[in-house]
Amino acid sequence: MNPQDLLQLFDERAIEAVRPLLALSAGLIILLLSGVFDGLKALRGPIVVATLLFGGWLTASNFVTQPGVVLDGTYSADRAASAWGLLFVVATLLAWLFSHHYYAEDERPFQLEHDVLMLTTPIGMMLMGGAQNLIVFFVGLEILSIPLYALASFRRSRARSVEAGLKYFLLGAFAAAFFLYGSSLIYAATGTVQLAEIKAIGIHGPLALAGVALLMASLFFKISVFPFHLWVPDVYQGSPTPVTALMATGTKAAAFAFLLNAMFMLPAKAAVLVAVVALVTMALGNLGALAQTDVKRMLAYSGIAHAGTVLLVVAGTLAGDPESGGALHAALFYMGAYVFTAAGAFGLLALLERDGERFTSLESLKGLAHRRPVVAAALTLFMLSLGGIPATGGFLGKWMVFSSLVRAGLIWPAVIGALLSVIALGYYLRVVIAMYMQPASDRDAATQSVRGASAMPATLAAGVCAVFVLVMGVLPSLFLDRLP
Amino acid sequence: MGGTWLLWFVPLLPLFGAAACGLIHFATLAARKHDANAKGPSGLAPVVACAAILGSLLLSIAAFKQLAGLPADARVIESAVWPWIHVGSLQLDISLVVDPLSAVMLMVVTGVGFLIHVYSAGYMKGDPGYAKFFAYLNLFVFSMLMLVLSSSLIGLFVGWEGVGLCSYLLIGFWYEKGWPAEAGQKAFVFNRVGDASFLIGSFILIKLFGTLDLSDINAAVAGVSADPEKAWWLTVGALCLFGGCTGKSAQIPLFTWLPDAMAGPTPVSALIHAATMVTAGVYLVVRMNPVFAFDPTVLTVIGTIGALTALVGGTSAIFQRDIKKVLAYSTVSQLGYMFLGLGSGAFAAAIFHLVTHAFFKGLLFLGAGSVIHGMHDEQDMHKMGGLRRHMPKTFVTFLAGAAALSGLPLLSGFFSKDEILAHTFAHGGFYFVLWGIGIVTAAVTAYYTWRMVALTFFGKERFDHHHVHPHESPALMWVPLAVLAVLSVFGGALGLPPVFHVVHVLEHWLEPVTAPGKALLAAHGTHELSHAMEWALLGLGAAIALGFAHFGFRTYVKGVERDESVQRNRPALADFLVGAWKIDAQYYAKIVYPSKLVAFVTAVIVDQFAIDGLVNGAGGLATATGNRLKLLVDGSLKSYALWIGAGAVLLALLWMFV
Amino acid sequence: MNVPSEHLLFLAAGLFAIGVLGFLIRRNVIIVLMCIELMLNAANLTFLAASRQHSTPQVANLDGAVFSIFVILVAACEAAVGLALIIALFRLKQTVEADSLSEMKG
Amino acid sequence: MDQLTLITFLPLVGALLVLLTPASQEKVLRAIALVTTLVVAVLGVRLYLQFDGASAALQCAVDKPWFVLPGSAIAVRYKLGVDGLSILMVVLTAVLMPTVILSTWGHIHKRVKEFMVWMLVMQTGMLGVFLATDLVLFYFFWEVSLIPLYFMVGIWGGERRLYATIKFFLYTLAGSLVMLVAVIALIYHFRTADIETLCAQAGSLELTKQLWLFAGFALAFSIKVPLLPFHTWLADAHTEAPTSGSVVLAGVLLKMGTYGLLRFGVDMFPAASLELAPLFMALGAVGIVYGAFLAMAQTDVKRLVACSSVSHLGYVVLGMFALTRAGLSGSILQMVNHGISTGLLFLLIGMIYERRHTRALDQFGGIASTMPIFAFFLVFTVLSSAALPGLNGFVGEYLILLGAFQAKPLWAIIGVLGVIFGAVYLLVATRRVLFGPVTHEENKHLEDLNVREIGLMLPMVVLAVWIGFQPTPFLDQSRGSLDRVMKKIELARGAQSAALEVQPLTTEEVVR
Repeated sequence: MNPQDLLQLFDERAIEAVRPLLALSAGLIILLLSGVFDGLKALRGPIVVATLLFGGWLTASNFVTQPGVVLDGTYSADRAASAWGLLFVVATLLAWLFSHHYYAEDERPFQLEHDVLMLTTPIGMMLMGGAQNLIVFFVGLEILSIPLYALASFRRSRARSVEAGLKYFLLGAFAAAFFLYGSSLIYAATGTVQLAEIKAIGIHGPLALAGVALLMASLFFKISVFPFHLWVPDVYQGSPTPVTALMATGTKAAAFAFLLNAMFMLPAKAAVLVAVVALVTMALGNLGALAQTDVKRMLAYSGIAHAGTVLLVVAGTLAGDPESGGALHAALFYMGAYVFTAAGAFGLLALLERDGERFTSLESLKGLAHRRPVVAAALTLFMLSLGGIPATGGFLGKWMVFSSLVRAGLIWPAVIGALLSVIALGYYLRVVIAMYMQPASDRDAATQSVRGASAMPATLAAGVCAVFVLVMGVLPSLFLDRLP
Repeated sequence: MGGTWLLWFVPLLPLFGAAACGLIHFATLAARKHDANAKGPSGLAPVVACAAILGSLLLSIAAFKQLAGLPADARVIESAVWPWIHVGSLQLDISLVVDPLSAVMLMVVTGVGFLIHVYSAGYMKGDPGYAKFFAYLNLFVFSMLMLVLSSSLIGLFVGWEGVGLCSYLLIGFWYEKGWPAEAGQKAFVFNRVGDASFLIGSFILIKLFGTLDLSDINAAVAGVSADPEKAWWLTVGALCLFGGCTGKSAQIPLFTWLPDAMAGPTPVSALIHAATMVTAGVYLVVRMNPVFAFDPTVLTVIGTIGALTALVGGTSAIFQRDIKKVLAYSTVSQLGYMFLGLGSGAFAAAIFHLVTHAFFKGLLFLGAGSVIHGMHDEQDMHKMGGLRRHMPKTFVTFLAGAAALSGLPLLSGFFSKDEILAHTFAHGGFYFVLWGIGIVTAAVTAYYTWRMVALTFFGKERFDHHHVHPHESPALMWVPLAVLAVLSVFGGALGLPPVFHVVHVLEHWLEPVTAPGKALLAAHGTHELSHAMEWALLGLGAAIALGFAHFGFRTYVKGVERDESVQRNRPALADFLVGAWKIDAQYYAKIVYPSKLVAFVTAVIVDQFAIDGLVNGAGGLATATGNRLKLLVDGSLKSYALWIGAGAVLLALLWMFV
Repeated sequence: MNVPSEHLLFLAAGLFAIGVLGFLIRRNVIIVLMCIELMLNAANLTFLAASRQHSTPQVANLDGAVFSIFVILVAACEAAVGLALIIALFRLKQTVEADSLSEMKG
Repeated sequence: MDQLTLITFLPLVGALLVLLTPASQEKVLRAIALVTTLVVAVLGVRLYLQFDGASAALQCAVDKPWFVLPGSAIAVRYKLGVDGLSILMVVLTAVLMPTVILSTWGHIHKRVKEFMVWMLVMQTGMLGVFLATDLVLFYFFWEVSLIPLYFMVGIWGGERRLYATIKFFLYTLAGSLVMLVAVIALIYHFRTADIETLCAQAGSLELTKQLWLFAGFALAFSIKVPLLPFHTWLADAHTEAPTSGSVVLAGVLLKMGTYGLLRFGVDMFPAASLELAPLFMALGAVGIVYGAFLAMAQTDVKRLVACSSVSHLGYVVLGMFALTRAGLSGSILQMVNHGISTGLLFLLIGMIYERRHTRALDQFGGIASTMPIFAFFLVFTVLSSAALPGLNGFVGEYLILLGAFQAKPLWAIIGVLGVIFGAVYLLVATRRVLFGPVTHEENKHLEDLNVREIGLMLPMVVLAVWIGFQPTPFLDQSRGSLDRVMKKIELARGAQSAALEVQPLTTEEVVR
């Protein structure tokens, strides 16, 4: 590999494809440098926003120009990958806005480190989204996960945060090891790590199958699907809420992006198995959430259920969904709606949670409609969207997932899935009931919420989420026409 | 007056009257809001009400005259048609028609109705709901006129349920006392049971003839005999319609509401439960005589039920202590006679008895009302006696009515009842049994009628003189009594038996209406009576009437010893008869209480426990499994990792081997 | 003579199994961290064995080797972050028991 | 701005106006709500007068692009239209609302602003359901119209309001989610979401597929109607809802179920509905008697009226699935009649509740002597509800029972039993409330209905008498559409009987 090959590798198209990653990395470095000189500390916020917006703009332009598969087939920047990329940038931006002024005094000096870590995650996600090569995916996976391990335990003074961080780290590493060993077995069987080539050679023999199984296990871990989902409630509840928002939206989307690319590895007859796993995940997620009293932990369980719902799309494709891009459209729109809804919901929780853990229990939400009518209304909208009620993005997402199932002929899984989301509404409504229909306990009624400038970015982000959720529900053509 | 809207004014005048009285009532209520016992305009109500009925009466007389002028076969006056329900091919319209039958009914309803309105003006004076009473009374006459005049079954049904409603409102007029409201409700429910069967009958007629227009149906009946399946439906339809009649005219299964209906004011009993509403069933059968005459078994059923009702009604009246209860059971009995007449195909005779019954029963009720009025609302005959000296006018008119009711010779009751018995006898075969029952009931009727007269007007004055000072009723009340007395005595002229070689006025008059039914019956054999047999029957009837009347009068003229002795040594019999053969008690035991139990079972066991249990169970199951699943997430790192490892191995195995 | 790749693959599988069992059994978090390293190295071994197996004298299939370099790189980062977390845990709970990480449940 | 979009979204505009005014000025809030509903009522009446009953086509149709489903390129459009099947319900929704808003003066005193917002949003949802002629738009309004009532019962309801509102919401939602799968299957099979084309083509499906799709739709609508086994939510929802909420729930929301059965059951899948007609007639007829017995055993007067709704809607279903001309037009008219009579009953119960703050039957007695005007209205409404000829209830019930008799005499006879039991429980309740001596001290000095209360009931009383005396103009509004539906049913019946005769041909048929 001499320099000429290197230059030849990085031809004009490759540069264009990789530009967003480069932009984000540059921004990251500038952010790091800003930490060195005291004078530049104030610039922290604007740098983060600028980097993310610029990165987002570049991804959007890739969406239009479609550079396609570059760098010797290892990374693609086609419309799908760019769309996912856009989603990752948005998820990170929302999470960052909600983390603004979220931390108490003892963590505030480390705010810069927090932003640096948070800014690296979109790079990892984009790599995962566009990866056409196992190595690229693995690198992306680690670039995403390692900062999240650190972010999860960011509030060192709280035992829960450290516990969440460590749990996430250990199990994450464990799963990453599974991924590695799986891909090594696949490599042993097929001799290549390029997805395209693996596809050409096909998955035959016990070695390859075992490899795919391990690989899928780690992906299912990341998506938090049935046997691998147990870590989610503890980690989501323990880590700081903006980080949870990022985890719930960003990581899931990235894992799904890759799963859709790697779906060819699954044998067709696995469709029923995947459908069963998906339905069991939905059931466990919804039923588990029903038993929760803490809203944040409940939203964690609901995240598991939504992961199950999106997995149904994979089952649909395996069962032979006639529509070519069916799975991609459904997953992309569903995750799009889910990103705005979940980020919004977690964001509002973060907003309410200013002073300690007390605010995320259902008990403390009682009578919120009187104290904070706008926040209550937005949270109700998010709950309805999570439940999939029309006039919200969630409904159309659910519609497209079920239609991919129905087109593939899996009628009964669709009906069971539909009925499971009735259970989901059982606990989403509980939040609405607490806010609107139950009187506030006197202790909560007394506390005055934190007003003032510091809450401005968070309310802005929540507002953006609410608008997007509504627009995706009422005027979906803006998004549907642009799906790849 | 044909085809014009004028005929509509016959029923509409009472409707406007009712509306006016309603407004007057609300005006009095408003006036009474400021000053508690203000009279307000309620005095105006009787005038408006009586004027409305009088207008209707005059129009009816005009219609009657115009009808009489028309040739025999074309005696029909039709009114403009009100298009009611038009759905696809089905046309259900309401239009009024005056033909000989409805003309007769018209005269009875408006005539007797007017007299009763005048009487009520006096009887109800001073009652807080004075105007409301006249509003209901007028509304009743409107409904009855709709029932009698309407040319289609659907219009008839409007009147049919309308009278049921008014009887509910009027029985429960003094609702503050509580039990009249229950009596009213009982009456309405019994009527509703009958109406349900009536509805099914109307559906069958639509199924067979596609229309509910009575004249079309009567004409089309002949064509049904060809198709056996249609014939079966027509029989079932006729029986269903008759089911409706039993509800309205208080026949065997559905008659127990009539005695309780005495809870209403007496003019109500006179008008509704003697003269008009209860005769609706008879009118319906005569109006649709071809439908009923088509299958002889239907007439047999009608006849049997009529006879049995007569027997039960008559025997139940014997030991009643309440004067109005005696008359109520007597009405049930006399209605049984009318249906017996219909059963034996004597449509004209049934109508004849209906008319005469309206006269003398109306008279008796009003007389009883005047007695009660005089005795300050005392209705128990054991606390009366010797009133003939205090109320001479009421006494004389009451006597005429009682004589007519008991069938003393030459009076209206005698001729109408015996004509029915003659026709039943002529029918022969099974009808002999019915004739026997009829004769026994005639005897019983005479007995209880003169028992009543004796206990009320003769014998020792058994009331406490300090509180009760019986006095004669005002002119407003005894004048109608006098008019009705005259009609009861000379009413017989309407239908003298053929033996007298004088034309039977009513039979001749109703010929065009009853002809189709008679023709169908003739197909199953005609029944003629020789003159000798007729004289024998007339003699027998007169003898029984006179004998038992004397027997009844003699035993009770001295006082109530006979009642007390029966009460003492034969209490079971007395109780059995007073309770109308315990039929009502059976209804409560067999139907009312079990239905309450079923209601309880459905509401608590089936609904709350079973179905709702399932629903709540599903919810509970979800939360329960949720709680159990929660334990799966036990917080320990090890178990999570175990699940991950096991999951990966599971996936691998499944893919390799499935 | 060089060792046939099947043997290497079995060795790696054994190593991986030991790593997984160690993760599940051992109570000390540091030992658990080491077990993860063990699993990663098992993957490395498989990669290299496969790389050797698939490369022919003329064309060298070096994908495996490149992958193992990245694995080593990532293992290092993970170890760094992992140890930092363990120190934070120790500062809070004065213990490195894995079972102490069960404050949140249900 | 075309007529139907205006009438559907005007309430939403009113809701926004209410949102903008500060919560303190209750008078202004109520005024805005009342004015908006009055304008919508006027528009509704204008629509009714313009409507040509003879034509079966969708009138004043609106058709604008909304969004395109990716991949299969199925165009989901914003389509509104009204035809014979929905005109009466649209007008009832429009006309009923001012009365409902006016009735809130009496019983809604806290959080008035939110209540008015939810009430207006609900009206948009309801009108949308009846007017939507695009399947996705219909489903959109169908679920959105659930939310306002959920809040109304939950916030302004009685003691067990939370239990009642969760139960009602999840129960109805479960049904509509199963329907979602059927909707998706139907749309992707025929590649279109337009109800009119679906109605035309759905008949072509083979029978088992039609039965499954029909079952999916019918489940959601049977829960909403509510048909017999799915009715347990209704009593709780009614008892705990505020008066105006109950009136709207009984008056319009339940009819969305029967309208759905008509549009998506009988009209869309004639063959399947023919196949399942006996079952639905049985459920309807048994529902009538079951509802009557339920009502007899109630001690809470509002729960009693709720159970009577189960009985009344049993009639509608009985008539509809008789699949005869009389049955169908009777069931459409009965939807309106039930809205009027039960709406009035709930208003009256609300008025007595505002005075006595109790709904237990044994707390009343002798009210007629202290409140004669109230007594008059209650007796009038009971008679309209017990189908007295001359009032609105009778026309609907007579046609339904006649239609049912022409199809299956057995179920018609059981239905006629309902006439008796209906009279029994209504009269017993009236007697226990109105008649008899005044036993309770509080009942002695209750002040009678004031002008507002009488005023808000007058339009419905006039409507009841008008439908009672002259039902034909109301029946004729659905003449065109019903003839179309009947033709489809006759076609299906022909096909069904042809299918039955598939056995070996008899000799003379061969010869011929």
